[in-house]
Amino acid sequence: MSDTTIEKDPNKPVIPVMEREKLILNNRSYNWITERICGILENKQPAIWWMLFIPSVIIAIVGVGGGLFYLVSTGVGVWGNSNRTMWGWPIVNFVFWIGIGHAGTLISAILFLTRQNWRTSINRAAEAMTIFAVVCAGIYPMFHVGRLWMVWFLAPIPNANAIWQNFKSPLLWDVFAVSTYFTISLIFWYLGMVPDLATIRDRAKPGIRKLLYGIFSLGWRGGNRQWSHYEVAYLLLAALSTPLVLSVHSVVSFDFATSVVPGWHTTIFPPYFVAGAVFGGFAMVLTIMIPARYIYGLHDLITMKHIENMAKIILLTGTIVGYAYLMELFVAFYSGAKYEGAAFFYRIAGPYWWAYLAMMSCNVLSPQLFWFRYCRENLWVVMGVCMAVNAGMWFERFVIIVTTLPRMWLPGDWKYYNPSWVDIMTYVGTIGLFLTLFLLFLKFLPCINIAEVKWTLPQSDPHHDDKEALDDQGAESKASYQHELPDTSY
Amino acid sequence: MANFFPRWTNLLPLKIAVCLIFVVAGLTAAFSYYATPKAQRVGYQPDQPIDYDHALHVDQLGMDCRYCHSSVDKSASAGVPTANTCWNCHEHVQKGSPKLAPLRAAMGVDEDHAPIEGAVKKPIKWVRIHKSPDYVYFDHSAHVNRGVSCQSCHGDIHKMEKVHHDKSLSMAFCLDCHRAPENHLRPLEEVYNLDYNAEKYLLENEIKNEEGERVTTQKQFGELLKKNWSIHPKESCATCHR
Amino acid sequence: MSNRKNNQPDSPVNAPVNGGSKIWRSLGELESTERFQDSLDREFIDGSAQMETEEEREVSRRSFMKLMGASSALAGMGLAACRRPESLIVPFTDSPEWSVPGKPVHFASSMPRANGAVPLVVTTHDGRPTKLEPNKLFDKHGGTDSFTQASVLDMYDPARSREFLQNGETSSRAAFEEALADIAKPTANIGFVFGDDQSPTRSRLATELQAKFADARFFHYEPLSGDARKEANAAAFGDSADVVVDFSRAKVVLSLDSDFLELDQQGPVSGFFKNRFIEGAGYDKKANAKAMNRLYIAEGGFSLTGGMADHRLRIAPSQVPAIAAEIANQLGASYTVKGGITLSDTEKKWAAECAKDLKANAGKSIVVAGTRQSRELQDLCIAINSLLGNYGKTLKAVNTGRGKHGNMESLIAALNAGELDAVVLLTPANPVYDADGFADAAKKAKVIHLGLRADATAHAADWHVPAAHYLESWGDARTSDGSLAAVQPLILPLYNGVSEIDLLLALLDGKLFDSSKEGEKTSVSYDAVRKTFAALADGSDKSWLKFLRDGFWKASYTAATPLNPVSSTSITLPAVPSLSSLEVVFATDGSIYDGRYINNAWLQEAPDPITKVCWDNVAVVSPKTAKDLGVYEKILKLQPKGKVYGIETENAGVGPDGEGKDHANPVIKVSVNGRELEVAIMIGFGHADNVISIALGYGQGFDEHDELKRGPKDEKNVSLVSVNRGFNAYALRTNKTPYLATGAKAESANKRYSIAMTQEHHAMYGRALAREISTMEHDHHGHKADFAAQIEGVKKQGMDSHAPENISLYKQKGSKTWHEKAQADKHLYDERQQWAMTIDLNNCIGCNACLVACQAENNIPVVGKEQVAMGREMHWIRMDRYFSAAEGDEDNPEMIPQPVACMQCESAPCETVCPVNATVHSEDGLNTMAYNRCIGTRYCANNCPYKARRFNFFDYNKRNPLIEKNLYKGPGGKKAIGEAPHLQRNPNVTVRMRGVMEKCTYCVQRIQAAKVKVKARLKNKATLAGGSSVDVKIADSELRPKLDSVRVACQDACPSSAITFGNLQDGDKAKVVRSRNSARNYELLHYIGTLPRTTYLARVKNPNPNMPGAKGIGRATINMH
Amino acid sequence: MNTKRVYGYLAEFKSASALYKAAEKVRDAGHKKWDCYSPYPIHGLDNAMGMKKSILPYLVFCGGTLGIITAFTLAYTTQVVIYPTVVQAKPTNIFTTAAFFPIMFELTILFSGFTTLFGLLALMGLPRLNHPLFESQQFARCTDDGFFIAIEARDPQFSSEETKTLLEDAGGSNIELVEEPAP
Repeated sequence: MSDTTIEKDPNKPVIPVMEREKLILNNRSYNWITERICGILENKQPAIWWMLFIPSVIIAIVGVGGGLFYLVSTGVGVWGNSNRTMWGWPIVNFVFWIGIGHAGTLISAILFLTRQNWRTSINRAAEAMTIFAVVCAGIYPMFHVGRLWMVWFLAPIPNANAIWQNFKSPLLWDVFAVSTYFTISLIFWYLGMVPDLATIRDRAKPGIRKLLYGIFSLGWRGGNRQWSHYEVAYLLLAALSTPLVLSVHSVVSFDFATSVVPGWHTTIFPPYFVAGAVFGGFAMVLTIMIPARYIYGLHDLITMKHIENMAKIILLTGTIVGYAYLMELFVAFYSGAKYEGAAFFYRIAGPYWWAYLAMMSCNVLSPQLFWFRYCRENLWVVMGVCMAVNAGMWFERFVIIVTTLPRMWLPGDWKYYNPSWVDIMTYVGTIGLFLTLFLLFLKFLPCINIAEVKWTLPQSDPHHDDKEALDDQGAESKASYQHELPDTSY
Repeated sequence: MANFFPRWTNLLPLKIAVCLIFVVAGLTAAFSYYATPKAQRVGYQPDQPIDYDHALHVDQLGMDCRYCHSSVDKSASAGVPTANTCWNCHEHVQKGSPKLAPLRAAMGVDEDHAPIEGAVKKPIKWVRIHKSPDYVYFDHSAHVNRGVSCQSCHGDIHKMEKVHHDKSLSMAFCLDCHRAPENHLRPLEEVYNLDYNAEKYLLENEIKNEEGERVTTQKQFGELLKKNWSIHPKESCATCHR
Repeated sequence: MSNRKNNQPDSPVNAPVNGGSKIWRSLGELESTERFQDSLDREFIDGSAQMETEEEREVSRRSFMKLMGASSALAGMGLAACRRPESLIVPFTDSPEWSVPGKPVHFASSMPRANGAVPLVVTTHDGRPTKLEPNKLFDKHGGTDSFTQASVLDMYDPARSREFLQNGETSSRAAFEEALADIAKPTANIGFVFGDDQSPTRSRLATELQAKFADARFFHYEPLSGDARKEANAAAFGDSADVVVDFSRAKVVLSLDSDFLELDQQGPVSGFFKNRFIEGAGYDKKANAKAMNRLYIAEGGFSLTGGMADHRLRIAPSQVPAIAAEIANQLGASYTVKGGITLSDTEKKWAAECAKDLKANAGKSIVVAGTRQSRELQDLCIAINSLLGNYGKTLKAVNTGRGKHGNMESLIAALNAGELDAVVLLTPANPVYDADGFADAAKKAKVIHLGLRADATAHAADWHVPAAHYLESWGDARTSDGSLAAVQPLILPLYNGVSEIDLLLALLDGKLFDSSKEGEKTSVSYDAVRKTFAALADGSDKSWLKFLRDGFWKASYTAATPLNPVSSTSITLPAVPSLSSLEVVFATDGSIYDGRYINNAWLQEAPDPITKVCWDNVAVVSPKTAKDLGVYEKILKLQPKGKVYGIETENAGVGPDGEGKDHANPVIKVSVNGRELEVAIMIGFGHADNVISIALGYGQGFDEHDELKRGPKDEKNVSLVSVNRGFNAYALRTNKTPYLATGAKAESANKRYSIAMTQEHHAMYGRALAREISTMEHDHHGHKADFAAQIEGVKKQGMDSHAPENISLYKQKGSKTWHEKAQADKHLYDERQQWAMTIDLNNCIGCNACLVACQAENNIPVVGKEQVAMGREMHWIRMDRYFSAAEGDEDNPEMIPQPVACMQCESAPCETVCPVNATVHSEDGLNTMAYNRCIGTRYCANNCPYKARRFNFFDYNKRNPLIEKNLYKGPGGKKAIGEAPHLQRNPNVTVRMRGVMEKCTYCVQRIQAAKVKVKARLKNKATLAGGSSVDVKIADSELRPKLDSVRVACQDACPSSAITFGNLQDGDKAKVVRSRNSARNYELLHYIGTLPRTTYLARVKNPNPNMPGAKGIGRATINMH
Repeated sequence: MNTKRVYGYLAEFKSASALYKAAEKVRDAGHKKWDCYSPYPIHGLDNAMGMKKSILPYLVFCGGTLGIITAFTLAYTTQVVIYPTVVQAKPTNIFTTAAFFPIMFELTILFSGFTTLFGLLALMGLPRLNHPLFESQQFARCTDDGFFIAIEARDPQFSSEETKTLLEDAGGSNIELVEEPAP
């Protein structure tokens, strides 16, 4: 079936209405969308894909594979940690990746609940990013322990020793939170993909592709009796994920907030971590989506509107984070607790002042550019800021962990911390791993939610044709579900 | 176009799911049984250089545990008899028995117990049966001196012609007793009496508890002893791990 | 495997004096039939047969390892494997005396030392000596220092000398015996060089030797012996006279550059510390400032004694006599000082007031001079003391009866003059390395060297004889007060070494005793020692047994009659050191003494008490001098200030030397006595200007890995432990300048040398951690506080002055915040025992005795320099020490040590965060650590405010951390399994594997042992009662360990009885409870509310109000809030 | 020879609106066993088809409840009943429950999530890889841009003629009788 463009009747009176910005430009047809998105994984990948993929794989294997093998065979000592700084880079990276892993589910879930329809173009990629980020994150706490082979002690399974876990430990909460988060995100992501997998299946020639996509699309038929359940399920998952997202990073923050360490022991941590996570997550989404958009020519699907909205969220969350930073300082000063004050003093002025400076400028200052429409619309600026934020979020964790531990309570044990080359190698390795997984995702899975994007097209409205009678550009461009739902897109 | 997947594939997922459930359940069951000390240790019955017969010595000849395991009530380790402990009797008993060749070698004597010139005494190498891990510090004296019998952990040694590992001796095993010692406590005089039977003992000697009613079962008896001897077994790590 | 004899000592401490043993032995000796001899000789090897597995064979180089008749004996040889291999139990054929499988046996022995033997109680497990404790029978308050504690490791040192060496080449025992035969001709001129320790048997043999070898000459030499003092004493009190100091009687002590509390001991120090307790040694009196003695010191660089001092005068050591003279003059003498310093008014006042104080306490005072200080000072010291009439009261001049021996100078002279055919070196020193000029002179005679280490001398000598460690050999010694001390072997010589007495006997009767040969009697030196004892004490078996059992025999030197101390009344001093002519002080090293302990990994890793440097020595200079030398641009401040975004503020930034693994100090080139040395330099707070103190003993050999490319050089003289360690200050030292050399030059060498420190920040930064008060009234902006008020104020120093009381939501029974409403299960709280510890900072001097004792007791691994630099040292006790400058002069800071170990918090932050319940609270108030449950998340350590937890980042116990980069080779690294030090392990403590957390456990193994012991009381009671045990009732109170009977390792070792440990349930009867009730008692970081069970008692300074700067003393923390 | 089994009629509609109207017609015609197929969920089609609301939410609620109970039981029994341990002087009784909340929450979510997944699959009758509709050539486009209505032969109202005309009247184009090979 061809393009459904609406030819107008010249005798009809024109009622002038403000043109409403469209989510999908140029009145694309269903088929165009299908072609465009499936094309990405049906056609050969552009050279740039290989140019990114091959190095990523190598880095991942050497960094993660090699690094961890050396670590396990030799001992945690190959990392830079010491009796003074028991948690160094590994936990910094863990929190960093977990943070990144928050945008995806958040975009899908919260924006879905709040009927932000612009999410449809980006949520799939964002969710994928979540999964991969959590995979990277999970590596650290796991390999960070001294006796990897005893890690099963963390699982509450009956044993001959008749001894159990300590359910009061934030670390155990963390184990549960992160694994739950990973599972739910995976389910959410996969369910969302089923109809699209079916699309690919139906386009595929009989063969291995058809077999695999066939299996993973579970025999989806797109009947309304499936759709109605499907939508309820999706709504439920969204409703479950939203508090989950908030909880997970709160629990991660408990690792610090429930301790007695000066500079960690603060009630502001949960909200501040969550905001930070959203902040960093969105930045990461943009950092990977902007190039993807360019490479695969998705300009009509991922419009400036999307990018601008995300820029606004970054601005908002960035400001929240900035507020948290300042609030910490104020509380430390106001509490009059010498040790608390000192902890923050050493963050700002101690041996790691540069980290604090980097954090502040990247996380608090750089997003302020987004006050200006120009900066929100100039992709180079957006890209730049997002890069800065990514770095800044890493530094935030560095500041929290590495600058606090070497200057804690007793000056007698103060000692500078340096990461080892293995630390660095492993971190770079996880970046490689992340890219590898994401590139594979682009190659084999629909990176944009086909069904939902079609859903946002004007003609998807069942009453679309009726309204052809009164020729109302505004109305027609605005699908009926948008009449009925609370309109909060701007 | 025809269906890509044949019709039988429709039930396949279900079948796979069911199989998985069974496999996983089976593996868990197998692991949780075979990977426990119970399955690993109980029944371990190695050959000894001299097939020493506890049944004979203890049950028939009525020797006391402490004759050979002399440090059981003094030290953490019960101690394995030195060769000359055996020699005390076997210098005269069972002279020249082939079974005792290792003992004679240890004492550096020949068949008719004449010392061999310049013989190097070869100690008897017993094979260890009960062994707690290196990080477990079990103290025999602490237990036997508080009314816990050898039997509680080693089983009916006195009936064993060839000793085997009788109880699991897993941490859970220890905890069971530490949590409910009353099931094992017995009068100090009876600790080394492996034929002891609580009910029988209580029939023979009349024992009353605070309330003045007669104690008849091990449990009540244990409770009484626990109270009299103020026994509070510990469950904290440092009790056994240092 | 060769047969060997039972060389167990006769009678253990924990045996009855006239025990059955006596009979058993005498019976045996009576009918010394072949059979009996066999059993006596052979049972041990029999027991030991062959090793079972490759590993076990490695584990024990020697048979005795298999002496364990017991199952538990192998425990602690590494964490368990999950599936056990078939293991064997090999009992003795005949069970040896005293041995109850799994029970340690304690024997009394003693360690011969130059400043008097240290009576010890040695713990042996299955024939392996594992731990040394002070012999409390001899001195109730006595302790041991780190050297003594660590000496047990020396015995197991795998690098110990095992071979006879001829001209540095491996030779054989037989060859040596031949050589000995033709050296030891009666006509030969043989020179015997002894150490400074006193051994009656040796003295007796010396006379016999004199008789045999008419021309034999005797010398004594130790590099730090200090001939000046000996000469001065000889001049004053006659030959071989010495002065024993008795601090217990002294109210005022003046130390003239003497570290008499640690490295320069001149008498038992327990007396001094007894007078430091202001509430009495038992904390049973009311705090009374009068009860406290007062310590003045004039010294160059900080010493531990200087840290204790109430008044410390910072002055170049060469100028100390000036002060002494001033004081003497104040006391009525008339000395004129030529050259040297002109005392400033403050210094004059200092001397005057000090003199006044001394005078006021005439007869109750002591003046001690640094052993190696100049003759002038020694004479001055004697003069002052006699002016004060201290001799016969606080000072005892005694005749040690050593006889007139030559010293190194005369030895070298004799050698050069060719008066000696042979020299027998029996001194623990290493003269080729540490005596200037000996190496060349020695070429002129045959040199026989007896030593534990194959060191420079061993390789240079014609013959080197591997020595037996004192724990392996029979001998005797004299304590500082002249009592006889027994030296008993706890084990056969590991490497078949020869004891000093064995060698002397060999020279006498030409037959060298071989402990490994069959059919010999126990030991020839045994007889020799007994003979001596019979002569000195009495010959009866009873007293001999008592001697061996107690480890000492009370006796004393004969008092020496004071000749009239004539001495020149005019003193000439070298010029005051200046930048152009610096003063170099050859300091005694806090870790390896004079270099003899350089192979001892424990001592090497123990941080220097003052500089906190491990594994190296450094040249210490004052901040000002450092700047003047152009090494640092600006003076390194004690509490550095830094610019924070333009604002100048106090800031513990990273110093110019870097921190952690980057820490590298600048290297300077020192030239003096026409020699040069490149040495790393370090800022020493409170150090005299233009003075460079360099500790002796390091730099004995280097290999290709050396950081400064000094190697390979003398590689064969050193072991893995001692290679590439520090800088050899002996190179600068001559016999003329044994202690300090003036006129030195120094310039930057534009190099850096990496330094591993356990503490890199030296100030408290306004945190009232190690608290201090003063007996003197405190006046702070008009707020007056007398002593009593200050004591009351201890708990309110620092944050605690305004932080509100911490109210915990949760309340645990027994905790301060407990109330009956909160239900805690019975099994979580023990009515019988609740353990606690107090550390009295008023007595703690910050030596490393506790630290090393803990290492010995708890199988703590050594990690090596690199790891220490990274902050991965494993010591369970972190010996923090803080400098605090009184307002105004940063140049004269005070030094306050603070040992920090696990505090066993009642509300321990580490516990709640462990996800696997590996560290939970025990019912008796311990914060237990189950190594086998730990997975190593390290969260606990993060959450520990005291940073008292240590993590096994590598398999320090399996992989030898001292081999270059070995730890980082993983499975490829060299294993250390079965190296001799593993035999020192305490079988009652798990040896931790890689990846688990560890920390102080209050020596839980000792606590458990005590608990088990009391469990036997039920049986005893039942037995006594007769009848059925059922009717026996035993109360909780009866099952409580005996009052103060549980003593932890650090407490036992502490020479100043600063550590008190005990059971809170004992109430006031327990010393620990009384000390906790002292007003000086405070909790470290009280305001977090961790309720630590280990608490500190604030330090009290006892300044003389009239002294200059007295106001500022004892004020380290008092104004903090 | 292979007999074929009739599945039903499949008709295509040109747009969502068309499908919507057609659905209403079919519903009014009283058909039961039929369904509308579209590449994306069409809003309001449930009413147009006269379907009931999904029961999934109730299942998920049960799942969640099970989760929270599991978590609490696990934590409480192990920490208070079986092996109470004192950590940081915290109580070993019911008052310690506060510390269990995070895990109780997480398990609630986890269990709900799983119930959603498996509940959904059950309700949708998936996975089902083989379906008669896949026999139809044109049906493949339903996941792209096709809108279809299929009325099954099992439907009581089904009759080869009327159904066909019904679909034609509803505006269905290229109407096809879908058959599958008999088993």
